[in-house]
This record gives sequence, structure tokens and C-alpha cells, in this order.
Amino acid sequence: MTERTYRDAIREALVEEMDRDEKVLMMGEDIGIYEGTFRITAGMLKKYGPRRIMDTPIAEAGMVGTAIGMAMLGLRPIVEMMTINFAIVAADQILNHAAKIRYFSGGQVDIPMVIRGPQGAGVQLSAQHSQTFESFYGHFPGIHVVVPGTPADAKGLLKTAIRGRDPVMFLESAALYGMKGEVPEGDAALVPFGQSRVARAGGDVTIVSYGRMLQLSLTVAEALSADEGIEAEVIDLRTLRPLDLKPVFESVRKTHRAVVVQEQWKPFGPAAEISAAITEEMFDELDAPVVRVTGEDVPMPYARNLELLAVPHEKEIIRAIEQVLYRKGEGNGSGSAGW
Amino acid sequence: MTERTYRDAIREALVEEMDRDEKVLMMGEDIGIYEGTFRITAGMLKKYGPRRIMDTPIAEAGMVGTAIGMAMLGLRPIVEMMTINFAIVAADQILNHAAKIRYFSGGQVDIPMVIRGPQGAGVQLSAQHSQTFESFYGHFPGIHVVVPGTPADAKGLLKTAIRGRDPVMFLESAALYGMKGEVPEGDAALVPFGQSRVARAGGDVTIVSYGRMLQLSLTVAEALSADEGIEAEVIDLRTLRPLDLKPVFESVRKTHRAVVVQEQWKPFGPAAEISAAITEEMFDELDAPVVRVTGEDVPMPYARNLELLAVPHEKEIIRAIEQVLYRKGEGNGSGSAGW
Amino acid sequence: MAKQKSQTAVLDQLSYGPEWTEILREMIFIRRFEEASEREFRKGKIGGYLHVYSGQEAVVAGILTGRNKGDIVYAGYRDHAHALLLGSDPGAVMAELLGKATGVSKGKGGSMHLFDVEHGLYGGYGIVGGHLTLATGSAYALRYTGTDRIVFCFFGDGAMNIGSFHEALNMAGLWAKDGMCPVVFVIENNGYAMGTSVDRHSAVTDLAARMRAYAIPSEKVDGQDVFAVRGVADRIIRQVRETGKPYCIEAVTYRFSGHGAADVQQPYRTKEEVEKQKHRDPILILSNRLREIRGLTDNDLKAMDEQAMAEVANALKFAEDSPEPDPSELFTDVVAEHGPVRVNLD
Amino acid sequence: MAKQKSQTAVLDQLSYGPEWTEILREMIFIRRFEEASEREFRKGKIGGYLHVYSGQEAVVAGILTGRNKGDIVYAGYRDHAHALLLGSDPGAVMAELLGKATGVSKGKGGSMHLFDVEHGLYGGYGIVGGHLTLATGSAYALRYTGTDRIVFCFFGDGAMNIGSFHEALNMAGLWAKDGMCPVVFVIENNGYAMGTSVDRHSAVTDLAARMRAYAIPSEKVDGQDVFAVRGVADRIIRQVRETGKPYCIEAVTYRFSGHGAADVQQPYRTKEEVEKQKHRDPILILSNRLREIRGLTDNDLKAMDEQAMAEVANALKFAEDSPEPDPSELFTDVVAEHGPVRVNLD
Ligand SMILES: Cc1ncc(C[n+]2csc(CCOP(=O)(O)OP(=O)(O)O)c2C)c(N)n1
Ligand SMILES: Cc1ncc(C[n+]2csc(CCOP(=O)(O)OP(=O)(O)O)c2C)c(N)n1
Ligand SMILES: [Mg+2]
Ligand SMILES: [Mg+2]
Repeated sequence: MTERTYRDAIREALVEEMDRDEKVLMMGEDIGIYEGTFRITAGMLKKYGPRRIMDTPIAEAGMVGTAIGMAMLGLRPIVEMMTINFAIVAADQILNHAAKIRYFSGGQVDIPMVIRGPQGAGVQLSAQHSQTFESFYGHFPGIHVVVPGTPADAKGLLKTAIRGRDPVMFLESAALYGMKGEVPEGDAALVPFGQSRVARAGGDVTIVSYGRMLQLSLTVAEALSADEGIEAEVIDLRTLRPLDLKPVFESVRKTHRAVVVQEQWKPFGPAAEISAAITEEMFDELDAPVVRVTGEDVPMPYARNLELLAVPHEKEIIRAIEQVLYRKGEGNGSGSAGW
Repeated sequence: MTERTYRDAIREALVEEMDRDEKVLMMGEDIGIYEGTFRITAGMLKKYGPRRIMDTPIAEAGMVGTAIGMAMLGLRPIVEMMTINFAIVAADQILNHAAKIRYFSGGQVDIPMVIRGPQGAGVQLSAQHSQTFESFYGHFPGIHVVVPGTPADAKGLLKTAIRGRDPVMFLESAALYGMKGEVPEGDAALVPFGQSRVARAGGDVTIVSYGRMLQLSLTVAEALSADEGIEAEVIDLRTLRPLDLKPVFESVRKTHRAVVVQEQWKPFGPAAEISAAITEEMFDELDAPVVRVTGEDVPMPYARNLELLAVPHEKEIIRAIEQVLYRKGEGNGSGSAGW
Repeated sequence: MAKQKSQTAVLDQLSYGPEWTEILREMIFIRRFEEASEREFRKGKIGGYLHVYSGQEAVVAGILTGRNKGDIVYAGYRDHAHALLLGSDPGAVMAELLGKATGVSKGKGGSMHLFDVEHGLYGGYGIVGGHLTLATGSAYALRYTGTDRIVFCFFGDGAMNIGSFHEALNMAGLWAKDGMCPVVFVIENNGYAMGTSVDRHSAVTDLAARMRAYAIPSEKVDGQDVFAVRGVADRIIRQVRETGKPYCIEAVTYRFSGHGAADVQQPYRTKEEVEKQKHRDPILILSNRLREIRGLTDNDLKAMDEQAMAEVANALKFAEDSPEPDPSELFTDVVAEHGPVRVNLD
Repeated sequence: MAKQKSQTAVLDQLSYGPEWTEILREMIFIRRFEEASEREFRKGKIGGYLHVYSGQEAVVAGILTGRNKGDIVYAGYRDHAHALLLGSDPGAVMAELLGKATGVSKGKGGSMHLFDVEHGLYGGYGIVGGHLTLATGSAYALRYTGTDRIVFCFFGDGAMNIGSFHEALNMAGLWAKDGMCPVVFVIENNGYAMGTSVDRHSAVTDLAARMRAYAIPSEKVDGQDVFAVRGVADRIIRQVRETGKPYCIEAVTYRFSGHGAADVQQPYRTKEEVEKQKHRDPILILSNRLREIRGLTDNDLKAMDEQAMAEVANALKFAEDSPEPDPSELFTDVVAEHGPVRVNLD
């Protein structure tokens, strides 16, 4: 265990896997000479050379498609999207090719590849550059969708993604790159897909989240515990496909109340699936309807004050918790600085 | 009122609007000389000439992008996708451009354009050609998503789409092209967006659906009425963005039970949003958790027997209804030929 | 001109060995196979879309007979001929068209998605132009692991206008500098993208010339003359294998059938045009050449044709007698847990 | 060579009229504006990405001063200079960068999405290459409605490798046949796509030549010499307006600042390279020319510069004093119910 930032945890995973397996290589825009816009690949061109650290033209479909062609022959390409928003340009290659070839070939090939990069809002990148894509990709069978919420998971899930046999959308939270946490060494870091975890134990209410919203949820849980004695259990989904809801169900069986937190637009967003699934599974256990906390249903505005209004905040999560606890209003008045 | 097929209703809408407004034009692959793979545009090149019926190269991003550029200057382009599956190739132009320009321009332009074409499974087109996309596009603010389930709505909603001021994804059900129904003439046909309707009245259970699944739901409702005396109320959503759930809520307030039917994959699919929204709105009114009937969570297989297993059928809807009515098992044994 | 070239190409490259009789056999077999598949489609035994290769046989035959074992092939949805020439079991190919468990893709892909890794066929793709990027990446992988295997990537004239074509070719042109992209790109220019003629879908109608935008050398060849195609192929394949640099062959050909089995009226071309083109039937051209050169007789031809029809009949019988996929197959091959590993580099 | 061409181009096309002093004024103003925006970014007053035009002023100045009223302009995210030259209020442009309600896009777009329909600017786009298709469609619309207005579409060297570029240009080449595509495509070739030099991102480094793949005529011009640029522009604009056919100008230029405000280290180029290029500062080249030709003095220049800085200061003050967008703006302009109609054809 050593303390690492989320960014360095990702770097460490990449370096360890590149060292471990010659078949692993990376491609992306300005990951080599420029060393990556988020410096994830700093120093790697020097260390691994241009055949394994490939600077590409601005051609996301080309990057993804060539990676598929490499993966079908046994290489393990990692495609860096400068931001995941640009992967929409490659949507057909990801959704109609990478996700489906194993199936329509009758299982004749593996497609071990990772598409990774930062997503999310927060630094005024405005409408085209501030999106998150869990449900966008999660809807399609044939790809895995990973959304790490801690440095340890960033490393562990990325190593698992690289060693896997299927295409993985690895959605990093740009806002977490600077976040620090304990990170295991080498193989001890490996985290399997499809294993949600209890990020914080509590008996009063269940908060379901992942990625950046996990950290927001944990902050709220601590504040609520301190200020109101409400103990929230926070579940980190980690991977949205495969989606492991067992820990969620177990938690709600205890708390009988659930709040789901996501960053992106509410309609047809990830929280809808979690909410619907919980209700289907344990309708009779619920003391209140599952409440969704989401970003506003608008393209991301540039102006700082508007952007702040567009994304979820502590106070919305608190309001949601009060709602499922039938304590409407209350907490708003509470003196806690946080809110 | 005259009887028309769903296909001819679409043709009629196109012709009426082309005749009505010179600014309306169409582009697509093989819509001119070839007259359209589904013959929607048969005869139109002859009638309107090559400037208004534009055959394009195979370039979906180019088609959508040029349409945006036309629309911003006041034309009303209609882009035919040979099948909506191919629109994924243009996803960036649709989701990062058409849907967002009004917003990041501060409302300086209208973008009156329609992207239309057939979607859905049923004729062994296998994995890349059999998808439906309501939630895929519905997740994004800035575009309307329309899914007509009858000939009248196909005409009425398409006319509204063409006369609008925003981009519209007009998702036709290939399997319904041959379906007949009464269709109003001219402006009487207009159907506004955001008005779900009661397609069949009933007091025992609410079935929420749209597009091809609406017809399947109606068939089931009739059969259940005849064979088991169960009266299902069937709600046709018509447009998924804007999404009008008022009629759904009113219905469930009566029936206290709801089943949502969609064709595509369950995870992060359209039914999740409907299910979550119903539960949030009227948790205490529900006598049973909302149940989703969906296609199987796999890429569409080619083999006929497998394809039939992959899409929803009457019997799944019936099973879901029995479930919300706590009549599990029963009806399966019923002699109805339909199932 | 193309004619001339073919002659010399042939004289340069090849003896008129018995091998040509084999190639003729292959081409006749493909034609009969495609005729059968169209019949089965009309009978409703084949679903979905069906795109046959009739008229274009010399392209696949001329190029793929020059391959080495271990070379890799990518095709679009008009892919039956590629599979058959690569040596896929005709029964398994027909079974795939009929959606049977014994199909090359277990009945899960169908006509558009033939896949046979054993024989080097990596699909079989339904999105126009979508597979060019894949072929380019596979070429890099082959070089990366130090083999001298190469990739063949077949695509239509209409595929050249879509973005993924452009991105793939520019990347191929860049990787060529390091000899990291051994691909033979083959334009199957049959004059039309569905109902849209080349001059209506491509601003530049000299398709081979468009490769200059990517610094990829190219040439045109008469795609109806298998001698010409094979002549060019032998030279180019050697070059691509040695240099690791891509090359593009534009095979000018013609499709005798409709675009797909549903394209009956064909309003975009005249009966006369099709009839005229049939005088340049690649099977006719090759058989006439073999009459001159090797004294091929009507009886020989008749025998070959009967043999082809017998083999097609067997393939069809095998397919018909094969079982549908087991219902459990619906859920396999979605992700790895269910699929076999097939790493094809070691 | 480019130098020579510029001379003759100028002699062919233009008198050395006072207009050139105005152009110099514009270029100095743009430079000072960009310097100010970089300062505000470092102060944290500007968020997101910030891409400035310093070093490339002659491209926009040479081309857009030749436009007619009613012509339409599309740019990428490096779009400040385009807005300023088109006559957008500098205060409103700076206010947009600061995210204020008085910004050209109401503070909703920011630096990458300047939009000013009144002055012909249709954005301002952040997805590389994403706007080329839009420009092509707008050109068709202008012709469709019978105007003689034309479109200017600016994009970088790096944008030429993405699919939407290819699809747009091929469609433009096809529509050209009917004179339905009056676009001047302008490659702002500053030698790099972020940190990737042209030879590393484009298989063919003669970018103008790549237009042959679309049957679109093109030429290179020295993008640091505004005389040369304007000379070419006047000729081309007339031609495009008359014929309705697209034309491509490759302006060879250089960016003095980092790719974006965050690009500080610039490991992809040397200080020496940048210094050397600064000897070809377009403002220097033009002012020296005007010294020779019109006897421009140091005092004149000093005065111009002071005026520019004063105007920039005013713009900044206006922006700083402007209010943030009202919170209600969050929900407006998503769909039409909230947005004004601006049909720009009638
Ligand atoms: C992206 C995409 N758009 C449209 C289609 C529908 N489509 C299938 S084949 C075809 C024509 C292709 O023509 P060409 O590339 O010349 O190949 P050919 O059929 O002539 O062999 C079209 C438009 C598709 N499959 N994919
Ligand atoms: C599709 C897409 N991929 C990547 C990016 C990130 N990006 C922004 S600007 C840029 C470089 C563009 O270079 P060029 O086109 O030469 O324009 P310049 O910045 O030099 O003016 C990149 C890679 C993007 N905005 N869009
Ligand atoms: Mg063709
Ligand atoms: Mg550049």
C-alpha cells in the first residue's frame, strides 16, 4: 500500500501491465511526444518507444477500429481518448463492431482492448466536452463499462480491463485525477469486474453511486452522520456493465430506503436502471420510493455560475435523503458549513 | 379519414409537407433514382427534382452535418437513414452538434431538421442492423425522439416534426410499414409532441409502450380481455422526448399496476426510465412493482429461431401482467391460440 | 488497355499451368453457389439481406489464389466468395446462410457476417467501410509480432466516401513509413453503390487515384480478367509482404445480380447495360482463354459445371439437414466467459 | 516562392490604399486581445480551454476582409479572431470568454463556441472537423434559395484526418458539379495539431494537394503575408461566388502561443523554432511593407498599438462589469420553446 493520486494509480496500472506483457500497447492523440493532455502517459514514449506508445492523427474511429483489428489478433491495445466525449465520433466502431464481433462470429475471436479517458464536468468545458457516458455505453451488450471512484479502483480495475478478453470502456473522472488514496502494489491491486462494494457502512439509508459522485456521496454521508446522526450506507457500483446489485439489495434490505446519485441527465440515465431494479427486486421492503439525484437536463453551459447549477451537489443528495426519510425540509436549515 | 398503411402515411406526410413548403427537402442514400430501399420516396425524385430529393454518398455524418448547416439557415432538411442503425456513424453530428448548437449559441439559431428511418428487429438482419434507439437518443437534451405506433401517428407526428424548430429523431418501426389504419387528411392529421394517449381503456392493469411494442401490447390486451376478462389500459407514449407521463400516472392511479414494454435490451433501456418515474410519482398507489418486458440482453442473432427468442412476445407481456396481478403461472395454461 | 496489360502481366508472371483450370473450377463453383443461395432466398430459406458475388468472381479468384497460408482477409457483407475461396467448407457457408448451428459463424452471423478464423477470414461486416480500420490494425499487429503475414481488405466503390475509410487509409499511409502496415486494399469497383453510380457518389471517379491523398500506391486492373488480376496480385503481394507497406488495387468489375436479393427492378441501370456486361463474364473470359491456350473443351467445361453443381447440392443438403442453433446459443459469445480464446499470433 | 507570389498577387489585385492601415489595425487589435485573454485565463477569470490566434492573424485578416456582407463564417474553437474581424463587439467577445450574460453567446458557449449570427459567425465548434459538414450544408442552402452569398470554413491541419472532413469534402465536390456549393475552405496550417506535426499526422504533407481527392481546386499561400493572402482571397472569393463551386486555400502559418493556454512546456517544438518564426510575425511583415510603401512611421505604429490596447482594456472592463447569466438561463435555449427564431435566408 502506498498513497497515490487517482492519476498516478492509472499510470501505475498502465506501466505495470506494459512491463508485464509485450502485447499491451497504447495509442492516442498526443500521448507520446506531448506526453498526454492529462500527463497520464508522461515518460512512456521514452520508456517503451513509438511502436508501443503510438501518437495517432485526430481520428477516433480510426483509433478504435485499428485497436479492434489488433485485439482480434491477440494484442492488447489501450486507446486513450483525450476526453471520452470524443469517443462519440467512434460510436459505430465501439457499439456496432467491438461490442458485436464476438457474437456474430460465433465466438471465434477475443477482443481484448480498453478505451480509456476522462469524462465529466467541472472546469467550464461547456456542452461538447463535459459529458458522462455510463448509460450510453452500458445499454449495449458486448462491452464492459467501468467507472472507478477511488485511486485503488482506478488501478485495480484498469489492470483487470487490460488483462481481459473483451472491449472495455474505462471512464475516468477528470475531477478525481488529483485525489489521493492508498493503492496496493502489483497483482494485489487487481479488482474483478462485477463486484460492487460497500464504501461506507450505515443503517439508515442507502446511497448508490460510482465515479466522482461516489466521493460526493461519501462527503454527504460523513456530514449527515456528524450533523444529524443519520448513518448512510454508501454503495460503489464500480462497473455498470457487468452490474452487481447484490450489495445494493442487501443494504436496502437493512435501510429500506435508497438514493441513487449520477452526474449526467436524468431521462434514460443510469440512475433509472438502478431505481427500477431495486423496486423490482424488493418493492415490499421499500419504505419510500427510490429517489434519483442527477444533473440538470440541459447541455452543459460554459458560465461558471450556470455550470455549478447544472451538476449535482451535496445539498441535492441531502434533500433526497431527507425525502426518503420523510424528513422533508429540515436539514436545509442546519448550520453545516458544507451546504 | 382514409385507410393507409404506416408506410403510405409516412409518404403522405412527406409529400404534403414538401408541397406545402419549398424549404423542405430530403436527402439520403438511394432515395432518388433507386426510390428508397423501403420505397418511402418512390416517385419523389420525378416530382420534386434532384435539388429537393438528394441522393447522397454513403456518408451518414456528412448527411446529418450538411442537414444541420441547411437547417441553421432556415431550410427544413429531412435525412433518411436507410436504417436507423447507420445513424450511429453520425452520432457525434447528432448528439454533439444538432442537439447542442442552439444552447451553446445562446439561442441564436433554429435547427429544424428530421432524421428518419426504420428501426427494430424481425427479419433476420442480425447484430448490426436490428437495433432500436429510443433511450440512446432520448438521454440527450436538445433533440426530440419520436416513435410512432400507428399509421395516423406516423403521419401526424412526422408533419409536426417537419414543421418544428428542433432536430427530431423520427424512429419508424420497419415491422409496421405494412400495417393499415385510418389516417386523417392534411392539417387535421397533425399530432403535437409530448402528448401520450390512451390507446385502449381498461381498469385492471396499465401497459405502457410505443412503436411496434404498442401493437403487441394491444394484441395482448384484446386476448386477455377475451380469454380472462382482464381489462388492460394501454398507453402509447408516442414521443420519448418530450416524455408525457400524465396519462400513465392517471391510468396507474386507477389500475395500481403497470407493465412497461420495450423491444431493446433491458439494462439502461427506455423501460427503466418509465418504471422509475412511475414509482417516484405514485409509490403509495402501486399494488405491485412495475414490471419491464424487454428484449434479451444480447446482440441480435441471425438464426430465425434465436432471433425469435431475442425479442419480446405476447407471452412475456402476459406473464408480466399476471405478475403484477399476483396471478403468477395461471394464464400460461390458457388455451388462447395467440400464445 | 486493361486487356493488353493483362496479357503482358500474364506473360511476365505466370505459366499457363494446370492451376488455371483449378481457378476456373473455383469461379464456376462460386457462381453456382451464389445462384443456389439466391434460389434459397426466394424460397424463404435464407433471411435478412443477401448480396451475391456473381460477375465479380475474377477479383477474389485472382487475388486470393496468390495468398500465403496465414494471411488474413477482411470483407464487407458481399462475402460468400471470399469464404469459399479461402477454403471454408461450402456446407458450413451455406449452413450459415440458412442460420444453422453448423454454419461458419454458428448461425449467429448470417450472410453478411461469415467468419472463419481457421481459414483466415476475419469477417464479414455489415456497416459499409467499417472494417477498413480493423484490417489496418490487424496489419500492424502482424508486423508488431514479427511475422511476414499480410492482410487483404476488400471493399466496394461506395465505401470510399465514408469517414472510417478516410481515417483508416491515412493511418495506413502513416504506418507505411515504418513498414508497419502490410495490407492489400482491394476496391471491388462494380460501378455502383446499390443504385448510385460511381460518378454520382464520388467526386473523383478515378478511384485508384484517390489513394494519392494517403501516399498509398495503387493501380487499376480489369477485374473481369482473372489473368490480369492474378498478374497484378502476385507482384503486389510480394511487394507488400517484403516492405510492410500498403498497396491498393482497383479491380474494375460488374455485378450481374441486383445489389441484394431484394433489388429486383434495378431502376438505376438498363437491361442492355447488364447484357452488354455479360459478354465480359469473367468465367467466359477465362474459359475462352483456356480453350485457346490449354485446349479446354466443351466437355471439360460441362464436367466442371456438373461437378460444381453437385458440390453445391451437397453443401445445400448438408445445410438443410443441419439443426438450428440450440436455444442456449442465444446467450453465448456475448462476452468472454462464454467464448473460446483464439489468439492467432503465436 | 510564396513571397514572390504575394508581390505579384498584390500588384495584380490591389492598390496600396489606406485600407491596409485598417487591416494592420485589426491585426494589432487581435494580437492585443489574445494577449489579454491569456492574461485573464492565468488570473482564473477565463475557464475551460482557451486557444488564441497569435501569429495567425494574417490568415483571418487577409481572407475575411475580402468578404461581402451576408457571407457566412464557420470556425473551430480557435475562433476569437474570426469574431473580431467580422465585427462582433469586442466587449461581447471578451464577456463570452468571462462567461457573462452580455457575451456573444450569452455566456453559454465560452471561448470555443463564439456565435454571432448578426455578423455572419455561425460558430465556434469544439469537435475537431465537426463543422465542415455544417459549412457545406449551409453553402447548399444559400444557393438553394438563390442568393449569391458564400460560406467561409476555417479549420486546422489536424482536422483533415477525421472522417467528417472526408465526408464533407466529397459531398462538396459532388455538389460543385451543379454549382450548389459556394464554400471557401481555409486550412489554417500552423504546422501542428496540438503537439503533433503535420508530417506525423498526415500521410501526405502537401495538404492543399489532398483536395484533389475531391476534385476541389486548391492553392497554398504564405499565411504570414496578409498581402499574399488577401490577393488570393479576392480572386478566389469572386470565383466561388460566381461559380458556386468550392475552393480550398491552404494558408501556411504558425502559432506563437501554446496550443491552448494549458500548453506551457511545448515539448514538441524548440524555443529556437518559435523565435525563428517570430521573424515572420505577420504584423511585422505588414508594418514593414507599409513603412516602405506608405511611409508608415514608428509613431503611427505606436499610436495604433496604444489605441488597440485601449480598446482591449475597454472590452475587458465591459466584460468584467457585466453580470453573470441569470440562473434561469440554465434552462433556456435547450429547445425552441425558449429560443428566438432566426431564419437567415429571407
Ligand atoms: C454505414 C452504412 N450506410 C448504409 C448502409 C446500407 N448499404 C449496404 S450496402 C450499400 C451499398 C454499398 O456499395 P459498395 O460499397 O459499392 O459495395 P457493393 O454493394 O457494390 O459491393 C449500402 C448503402 C450500410 N450497410 N452501412
Ligand atoms: C474529435 C476530436 N478529437 C480530439 C479533440 C482534442 N483536440 C482539440 S484541438 C486538437 C488539435 C487540433 O489541431 P488543428 O486541427 O491543427 O488545429 P489548431 O489547434 O492547430 O488550430 C485536438 C486533438 C477534439 N476537440 N475533437
Ligand atoms: Mg459497388
Ligand atoms: Mg494546426
